[in-house]
Amino acid sequence: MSAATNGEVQTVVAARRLTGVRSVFIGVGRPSTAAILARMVHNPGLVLVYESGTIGAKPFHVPLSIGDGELAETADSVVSVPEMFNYWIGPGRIDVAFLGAAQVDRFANLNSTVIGDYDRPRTRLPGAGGAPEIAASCGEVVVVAPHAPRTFVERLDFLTTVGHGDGAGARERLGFRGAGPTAVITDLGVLEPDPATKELTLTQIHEGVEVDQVREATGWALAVAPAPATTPAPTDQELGALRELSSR
Amino acid sequence: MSAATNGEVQTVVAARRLTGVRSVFIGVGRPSTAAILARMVHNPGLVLVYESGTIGAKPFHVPLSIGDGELAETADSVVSVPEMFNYWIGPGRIDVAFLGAAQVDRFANLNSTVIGDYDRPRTRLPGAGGAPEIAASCGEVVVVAPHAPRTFVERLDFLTTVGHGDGAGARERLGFRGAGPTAVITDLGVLEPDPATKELTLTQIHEGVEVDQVREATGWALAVAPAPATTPAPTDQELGALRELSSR
Amino acid sequence: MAELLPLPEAVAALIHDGDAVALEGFTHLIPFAAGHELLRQGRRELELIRMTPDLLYDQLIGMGCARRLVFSYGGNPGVGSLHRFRDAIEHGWPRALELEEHSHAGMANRYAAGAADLPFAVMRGYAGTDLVAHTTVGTIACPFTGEQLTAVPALRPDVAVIHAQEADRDGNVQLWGIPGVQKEAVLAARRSLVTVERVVDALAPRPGGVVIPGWVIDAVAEAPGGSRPSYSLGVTARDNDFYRAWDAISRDRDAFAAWMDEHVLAGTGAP
Amino acid sequence: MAELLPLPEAVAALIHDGDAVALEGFTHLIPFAAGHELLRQGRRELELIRMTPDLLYDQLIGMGCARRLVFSYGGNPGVGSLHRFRDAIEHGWPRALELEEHSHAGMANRYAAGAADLPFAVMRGYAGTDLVAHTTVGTIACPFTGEQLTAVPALRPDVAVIHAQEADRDGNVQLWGIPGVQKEAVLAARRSLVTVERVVDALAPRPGGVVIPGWVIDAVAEAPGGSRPSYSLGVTARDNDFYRAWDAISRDRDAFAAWMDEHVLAGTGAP
Repeated sequence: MSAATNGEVQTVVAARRLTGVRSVFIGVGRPSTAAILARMVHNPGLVLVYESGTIGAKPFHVPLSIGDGELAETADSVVSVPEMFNYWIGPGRIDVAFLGAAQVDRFANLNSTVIGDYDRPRTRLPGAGGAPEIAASCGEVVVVAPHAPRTFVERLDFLTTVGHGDGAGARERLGFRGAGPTAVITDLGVLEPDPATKELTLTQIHEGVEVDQVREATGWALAVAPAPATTPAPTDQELGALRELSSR
Repeated sequence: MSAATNGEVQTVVAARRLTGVRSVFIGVGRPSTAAILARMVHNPGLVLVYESGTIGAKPFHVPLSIGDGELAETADSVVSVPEMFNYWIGPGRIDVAFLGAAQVDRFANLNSTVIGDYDRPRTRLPGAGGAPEIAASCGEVVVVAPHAPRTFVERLDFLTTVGHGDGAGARERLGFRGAGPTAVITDLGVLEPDPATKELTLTQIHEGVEVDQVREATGWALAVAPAPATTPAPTDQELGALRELSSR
Repeated sequence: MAELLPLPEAVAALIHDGDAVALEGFTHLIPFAAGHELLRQGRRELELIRMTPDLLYDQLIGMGCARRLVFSYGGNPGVGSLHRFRDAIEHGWPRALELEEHSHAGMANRYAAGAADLPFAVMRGYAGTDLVAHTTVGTIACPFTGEQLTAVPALRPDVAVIHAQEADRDGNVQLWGIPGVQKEAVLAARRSLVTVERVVDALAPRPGGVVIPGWVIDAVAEAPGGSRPSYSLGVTARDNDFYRAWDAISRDRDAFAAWMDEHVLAGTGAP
Repeated sequence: MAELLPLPEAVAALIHDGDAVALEGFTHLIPFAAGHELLRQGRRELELIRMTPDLLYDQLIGMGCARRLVFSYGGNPGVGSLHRFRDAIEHGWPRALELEEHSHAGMANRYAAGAADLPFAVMRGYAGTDLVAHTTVGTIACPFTGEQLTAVPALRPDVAVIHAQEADRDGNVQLWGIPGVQKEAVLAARRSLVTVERVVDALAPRPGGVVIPGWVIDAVAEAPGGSRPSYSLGVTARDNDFYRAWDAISRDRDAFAAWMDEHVLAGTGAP
């Protein structure tokens, strides 16, 4: 088997994070791939929840949209969007939520609204979707994003979704239920909030990646753990399953 | 065919009231019989709505409870109780509601909670059920009750459901959507609110009933229209259908 | 994750003396078997929550296990009074019963707020009635229009108990027919028990089917006929004759006690 | 009571210039045929409301019929940007577009409040985000606990348009699969139009079926394939290739205009 790409490693690390977890909230793209991979390899009983209202979906293919027919046809239960947000997400019934973003700051706050000024944006992004309430209420949040200076920024152009706000204590002051972001998984490594300050800290780097390379890809002076772990390489089983899934 | 009893006349008058109406909200007992009779004789397309969540039920038998299986099996749509009250009753989507009560006052306010003091009742009645919000929001309310001094009282022991409150303007002050009680149909006749004062006025008496008999059965000095109409006798079709329905 | 347990074990594990317990089911799917098991285990000092107390709560109240009742309609539908409920309120027999009384719309919204983990729900209701002075409601102004509306506090029972037609071996539950407030009750409660007519290998999707995933339920117990004399659409029929017969059985304290001894406490599980 | 009408007549009767129009459908059952008919009839100055603008609103915005957009997520799911939506916001092409932007939870609750005819809904959300300063939300205190919560104003569109699998001849509608906010949109709107894959003699109850009675709908129009390139579960499949192809078609103003001319304005009704 050819060596894993950094993107494949990112997906496998995200999937591993779902070991032992009961339920995961996912959007499309890499998070969806990771969650389906987790059901194949790490956690066959994992409950996949999409904001389209499908609870316990068991897709065979990676869906293009969060509302593909296969999700509804294989779900344990399909509920309306108001019910999804009011009865399932709001009360914190979902253990882990995977979120992406165009910009991430040092406290894992997210921007998916605009680049530039809100009223005259340089780039108009899709907007909030379900992210603000998902991030506030799910048990924990795992951010999955490509590691680049334009993504990992000193200052968000727009705060769409609160991660850890301005640091320790911010979520509690806002009355949020969930623990917030516990990891940011990139194609270079894994950042985790410092237990005391909640500032993102590089705790793990993927094989072949240098710490300096991660610093350069980050738009602020990145905190680095004394001895960042090296991501265990994807196993043949993981990589085989991922590639098989991607080929379906 | 033997002559109609006063109770049968009461049912037929209630059923006639549903001619040309789109939807009716009903509980069990005589109102349910009247609504099913209306579907048989006066208004085949009438939509029956029960608070159990059955919308467009088409019962063949008079149901004992508002949740009999036949109601669910024949309904166009079956919804949860929160949806019934929030999406269907509250917004005033139902044209007419039939309500009963243990006590009715001169402004068609209703008591179905207690006889005597609330904390030490002489008779504990079932309570509000859906009545307060049904009476506030449905297009209009038709009260169906047996005519007796203990039912038609000067003063309610407990105001469970607002009819016309303390008279003209009361419903508007409370912000209610529906027109409120437009008729009280008893086994002796029909009372309707005076257009100006909203005080119940005897406007119709059943065949063979004397005005004085209605006065005696009413616990307050009953207003009587200058020339109360006489209820047109049930037709053979109406009476035949009612008796056939009751025998099912 | 729902554990499949025998009913006595499930009741023993989940329902304790003094709990606020909601046994729900709106005419349909009333969990009689679970309520009877609770009686046989001698649970006391319960706060009983239910929109429509029905015969099941008449029995629990008559047996003296309730300290408090939260409800919106306490009648024998289509028949008349609940005599044990009346006797408790009118004469304090076999013990005094504290009441918290709402309208159906209020109770439904209270459950919905509980299921959403919000502290209250907004509705139009209660206005102008004597209920306002005798229950827990508030007023709230719309921040956009200024309109005054009614607020009702969320219901968060310690335990919700419902009955459904079927569960699979993972404890996923499916009910169909009149759904009432059962889903809301389970989601609003801290713990939950679902009794089912049957356990099947896989739930076949049904018209009108409401599926509650096993991972939000604590225990599932097989209890065939467990909703009788209420019914489970498609499995059992409502025993309207028994609802009528209950009027005479329950009217007299001794007749009631004898009936409960013979039919419930003796453990047959029949209504 | 729903009238069964040809789609052009239904659109002409129900949707007027300047209306606030919600064409809903959450990925599934998006009413493309109705939206295209609206374009062919040259409707202007619309306030377009929709949780997920998707390709349909990209087309309507790109054709310049929208004055204002109320939404919560404007992307091509799994593909990327909505280029016409971006061009309107970033460059005012073909005209400036006023925005009112919410979260999904906010929009869903706004529709639910509209369906309940309440002026607002209570939720937890928006707190701490920059959205608060750029949209219409309020705060509200729980009258029982004092907790601060978020209030969102009800949505009451002039017209809601949805697509469903089937209707009967009385205009009763049944949809199944992902139900989204379609029922809420119809109940919240002053007027409503439902396009359906087929009209049948009688609706057969389906697992997951959501039935909307004809008497709360104004018009039903038969439009087979009317949700393509979105889909109608069990009838048509989502055209994921077209969603991918749209990225190139829509990236360029002229290519977009040519495509719309050929495929929509020419009246074929194909996506």
